[in-house]
Amino acid sequence: MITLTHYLVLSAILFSIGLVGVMKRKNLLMLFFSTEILLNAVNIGFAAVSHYYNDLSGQMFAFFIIAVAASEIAVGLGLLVLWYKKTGSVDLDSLQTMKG
Amino acid sequence: MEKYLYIALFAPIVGSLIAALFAQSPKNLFTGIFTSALIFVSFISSMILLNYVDMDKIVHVEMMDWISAGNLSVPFGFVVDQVSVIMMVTVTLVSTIVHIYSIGYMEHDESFNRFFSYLSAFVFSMMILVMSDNFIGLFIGWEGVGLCSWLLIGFWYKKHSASWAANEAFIMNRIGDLGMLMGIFLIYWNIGSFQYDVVFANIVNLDPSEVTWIGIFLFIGAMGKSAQFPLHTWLADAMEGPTPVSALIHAATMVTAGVYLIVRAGEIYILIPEVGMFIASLGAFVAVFAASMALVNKDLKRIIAYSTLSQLGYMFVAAGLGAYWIALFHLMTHAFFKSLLFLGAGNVMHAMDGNLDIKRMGGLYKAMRPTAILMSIASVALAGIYPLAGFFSKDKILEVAFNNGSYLLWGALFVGAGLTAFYSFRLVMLVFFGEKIYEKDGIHPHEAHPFVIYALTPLALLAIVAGFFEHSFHEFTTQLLSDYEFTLDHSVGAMLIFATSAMALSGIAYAVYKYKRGGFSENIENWGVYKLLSNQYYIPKLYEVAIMKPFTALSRFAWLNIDNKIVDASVDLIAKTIYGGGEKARKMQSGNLSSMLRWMVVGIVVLLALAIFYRPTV
Amino acid sequence: MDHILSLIIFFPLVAGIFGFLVNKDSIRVYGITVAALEFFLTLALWVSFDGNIAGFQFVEHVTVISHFGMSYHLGVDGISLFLVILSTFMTMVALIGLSIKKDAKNLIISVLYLEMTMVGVFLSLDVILFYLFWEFSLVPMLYIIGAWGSDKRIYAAIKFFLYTFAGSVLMLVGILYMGYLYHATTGVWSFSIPDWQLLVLPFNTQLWLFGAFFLAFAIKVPMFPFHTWLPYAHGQAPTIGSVILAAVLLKMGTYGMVRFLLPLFPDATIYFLMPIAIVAIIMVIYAAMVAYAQEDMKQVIAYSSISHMGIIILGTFAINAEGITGSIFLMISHGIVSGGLFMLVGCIYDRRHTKNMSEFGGLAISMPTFATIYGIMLMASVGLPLTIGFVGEFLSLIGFYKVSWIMTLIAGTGIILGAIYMLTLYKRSFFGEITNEKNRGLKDLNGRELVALVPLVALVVILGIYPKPILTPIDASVKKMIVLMEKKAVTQKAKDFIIKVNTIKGGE
Amino acid sequence: MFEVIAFYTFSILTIIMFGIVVLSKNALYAMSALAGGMIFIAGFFFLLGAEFLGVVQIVVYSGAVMALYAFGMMFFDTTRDVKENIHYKKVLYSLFIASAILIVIIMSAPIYSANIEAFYPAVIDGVGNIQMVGLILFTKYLIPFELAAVMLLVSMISGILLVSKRMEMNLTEEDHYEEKGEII
Repeated sequence: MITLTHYLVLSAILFSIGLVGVMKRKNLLMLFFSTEILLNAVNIGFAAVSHYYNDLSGQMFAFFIIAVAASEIAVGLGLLVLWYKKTGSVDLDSLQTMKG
Repeated sequence: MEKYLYIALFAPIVGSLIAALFAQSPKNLFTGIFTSALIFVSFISSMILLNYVDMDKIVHVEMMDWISAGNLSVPFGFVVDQVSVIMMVTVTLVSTIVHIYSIGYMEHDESFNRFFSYLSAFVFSMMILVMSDNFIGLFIGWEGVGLCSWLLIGFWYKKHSASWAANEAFIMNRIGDLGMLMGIFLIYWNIGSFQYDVVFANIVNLDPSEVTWIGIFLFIGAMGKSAQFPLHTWLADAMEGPTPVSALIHAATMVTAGVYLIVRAGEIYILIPEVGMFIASLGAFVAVFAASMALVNKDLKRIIAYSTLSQLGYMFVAAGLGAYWIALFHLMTHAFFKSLLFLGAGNVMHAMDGNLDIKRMGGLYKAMRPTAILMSIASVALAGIYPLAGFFSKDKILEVAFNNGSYLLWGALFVGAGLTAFYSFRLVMLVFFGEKIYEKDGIHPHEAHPFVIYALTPLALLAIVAGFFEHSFHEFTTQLLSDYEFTLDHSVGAMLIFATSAMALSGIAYAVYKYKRGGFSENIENWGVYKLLSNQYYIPKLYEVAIMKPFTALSRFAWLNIDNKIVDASVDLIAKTIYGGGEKARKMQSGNLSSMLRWMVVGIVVLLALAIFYRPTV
Repeated sequence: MDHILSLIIFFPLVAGIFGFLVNKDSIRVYGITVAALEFFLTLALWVSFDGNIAGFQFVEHVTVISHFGMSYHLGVDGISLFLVILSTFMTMVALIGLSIKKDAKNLIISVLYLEMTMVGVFLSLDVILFYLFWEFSLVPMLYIIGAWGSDKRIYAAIKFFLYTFAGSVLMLVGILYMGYLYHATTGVWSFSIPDWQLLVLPFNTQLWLFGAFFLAFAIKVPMFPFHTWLPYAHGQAPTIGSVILAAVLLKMGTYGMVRFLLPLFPDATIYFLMPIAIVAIIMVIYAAMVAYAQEDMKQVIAYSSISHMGIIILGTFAINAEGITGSIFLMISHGIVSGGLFMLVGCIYDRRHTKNMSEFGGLAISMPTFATIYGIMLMASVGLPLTIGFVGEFLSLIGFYKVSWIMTLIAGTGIILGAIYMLTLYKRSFFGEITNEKNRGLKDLNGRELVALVPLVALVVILGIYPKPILTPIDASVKKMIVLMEKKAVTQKAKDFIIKVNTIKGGE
Repeated sequence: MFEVIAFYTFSILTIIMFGIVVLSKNALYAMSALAGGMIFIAGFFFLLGAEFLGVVQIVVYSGAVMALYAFGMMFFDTTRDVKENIHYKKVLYSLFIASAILIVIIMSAPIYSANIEAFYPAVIDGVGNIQMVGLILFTKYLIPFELAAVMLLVSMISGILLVSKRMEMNLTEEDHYEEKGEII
């Protein structure tokens, strides 16, 4: 029998993979991918909790997360393209002008 | 009569303030005459008060409140009773003469006006000291004379030694003052008042140990002011001041304040004979100790200073053994002949162009006969030869010691009497008689102004006749002070007088005999004893090595090492650690998104760890 | 007269703002006029002050944030009255003696702001308001030291600021916790001192709160071993900064002790009394010794301030009317005397541009008036009777004598050591022949300096001879406070102690 | 039984797909793997009875988002391998491990859920999931929903503006003379 715990562990594993991506990748595009993974990992958790506790709020949050993710990508990609045009690179290390 | 009290008290300060207005202007004879006149006015008032004061007729005024806080209340109150009036008369009389003398003595000094301002201020402080009706008022005067003494010893402030001596005197006195303050505090917390009458009325109810402590602390104060061992070194150094100052402050008045304090607080000391015995023993010790140093010294003024020290020892013996009126009597007679001696020495010093080495004088009798006569009178009085003043007072002290059964004290004083006679006449012989060594230095001595000599005659007169007032003095002062009872047989008393006189006479005779024949050979200067004495038992040296130098070193150590290297450095270390931490943490803020993301993950990990593992118990 | 306290606080602020509009050449006159008016305002306060009332007078109370009990609450009693007058007086005198020409406008306006904060600290009855003024006082001082100081001024200014600031942050925590406790006990929020004084606290809480408040005050005083900012601040500050710092700002620490520690935490006060007294004694002796070792005239006086503050603390912690009254009087007298001494050092610094004693010698020959005034101030600093310095020192020591005679004796050596370093300073700089040719042609004090210094000298003598008008109001308030402490104390030990140190054994 | 098989299959597939996303050096592969992973996640949603969410997941993520990425990638040179310089590898890997362990611990920790109550029961007889979602979305979550709508609109406009020609011209006009390397 698959319990809530199974789903949550899965969600945690996926989230970890996303974190690994966030930390490891230096390509901005790849970074976007990793963020998507993070968001989706959480979405699974929400949906699972929603299912097992019989409460739709979880699904609602997952829904809004998808909306947020979509708009994030729209703006983020736009900026990325602009940056690439300006510097010819999507490497994270090129973004160091804010050095303190 | 209150009018006269105020006149006696405030005339000197008026003179001082007016003279101070001219402090920076060139010499103005007016200030000298004016201040002298005001001191004389004060003297006259004191005499009127002396006439007035009798059994019940004591003048007691409270001028105004001074300090009041909590239960404490100190007024400016003054009392003229049998003791204070004696002191007032003595002080103002000697002061008047010293003032007049100073007009002549200081005539070539550029700071003539300033001198008189200080000198009158001193008289004022001294008057407060003796007239106050409470311990705090006494303390005001006590510190006031200390200040004036500082100003006057350091009067020639351009001289390094003078300002050094002034500071030494002030600081040594402060040590005593601290003791005295402690005594005053103890009195306050046990009795709740500083007024003499209240204190003396209640002192009998106190625990004997508390009274003992009060006695000890007050005596420490007296030791500082009266330069008793071990706080005695300042007095000899204080001779750097102008000679009239030495005569007034360091012979006749200020240094005797300690004796005055013991006499005044007699009702306390009478309860604690052990402390009194200690005072007497210390006094006897100082009497011999100081006299021994006077034996070999070559400095005219220092010899007299040691002599003063020795005589103060005598007074403390009397005071310690409970013979307060005798102590006071010796204080008075001593004031007369010792100031005379000093003032005469001042004349000699002027004649010798400021040279003080008695070995470089000799044969001055021809050049300055009046001074020589005056100083001889004073020396005879000091040695205690009948019928001069010193005889009466000093013999009484010896009698007291004998009467008390303290034969050791008596023995010491007896030896001291011999020494006194010897060194006094050693001085007279070396200065006024014998070979005229000064001629080798090309000095042409001249006698002082006649008015200076005339001014000294009253002192000489008193040095001769004061002893005959013994009985009336006794009657007068014992109205207030507790009397001392002699239990000695008459014949023993006569024996003692005879023995002491013989001792003094033989001292004189030996000095005259020895110095007529050219004095001692030079090689005695190589004797160990001579060196010990001429170096003042190495005590100043000891103080320098054991106290001053370590103190300076310790202070520098405290500043350079403790303050800078430990306290401040640890503060700076905290600052540096924080600053360094910031410097390191700055690298975190590299602006690199990747590393920021990593830090974000670190944050997540830490927070999650906290959320899991830290569960506050609700 | 209803709003005289607000007027006294905010008049310098408003005048300071208008000061920006004043012409650069007339700013000095403007500053002195404002300070003088302010001083006369405080004198008017004194005249209308009723010395027989022990409680707060001229109280103003406007609720600001009623929800948290924060209010604009002012009042004056015998303890604070003379500190206020001291602040305005010393500001006025310091402005008269001001010799700085560079950016004088900014300096004078800073000094006026500083005056507002000082007066505010002493007049606030609301703790939050007190804290505000307490912290505000750092800013103008920081500016004064940092902008007009000597070579290492930035270091000194930052050290001064951070050090004292670090202490007061801890006090803020204490204030908030105390406010919370008040709310927890009574159900009402209040930050007013009279309210707090009625709150009885359990012993352990008192210990913690005492610690938090004490540290802030101890750094401000400054107590050993938190004192190292002071020599730097004094050494680097311009004369006017040193004068105000020594005369008034340090007193804020001891004032805080009297106002907060004693009445709010009586048991903790008695619990910590001995350790604090020991530190104070160390401070008296240690600072005196360090002062003796100094080469710089100003540093000597700076360290002597530390030494004297030790006596003030001893008096405060004597917990009897004599000691506390004495310590408050000593605050005032030390303010006048050390302020005067710093001004005197400023006078010689203006002439020679050095404060090093080895550069001087024989100044009494070239500058006799200067030497005389210096001598009087010095004697007051040493605590000679009939000068202002004696009264406070005497009362403080006599008060503490009841607590412990042996410690008083040790602290009393401060009197001796004080004489040693002060007289050595005087001898080195004023006595002797002129060894340095530069000292020969020095001009004696000019009119401006005399106008600034003579009132100080006059006060030193007058208040030394007749201190009663000041002592009486202080005494009334202090006695009331001691009664309060005795009532509030929760432990029997503390009650007994307070009664013990306030009684005379064999008295009638 | 079917549920168990489906869960494990989807789980393994998703993990593999996302693993490729994170580790692959080629951006194109990564994107394709991401799209695959999204679809498998939609599978979970269907398994959990959240049909609406599953549909939205496929439409939005696998459809719209991936299309966006694909368009975006046309701007970049995707044939080239992504070069990444990684510093502080030790720190990095310890962080990987620490974070992974922690997260798993949290999620597998017994979840005490006794006091969680369902306000909006997912299953009411005769009413399907999509219908329920609709009901709740337009009652309780109306304002957030509207806000999300506005947000999407804004992001769409900003996305268009950022990449559009005119905007780009303005930017390049300003920065024309700047050398590229200077910014790094």
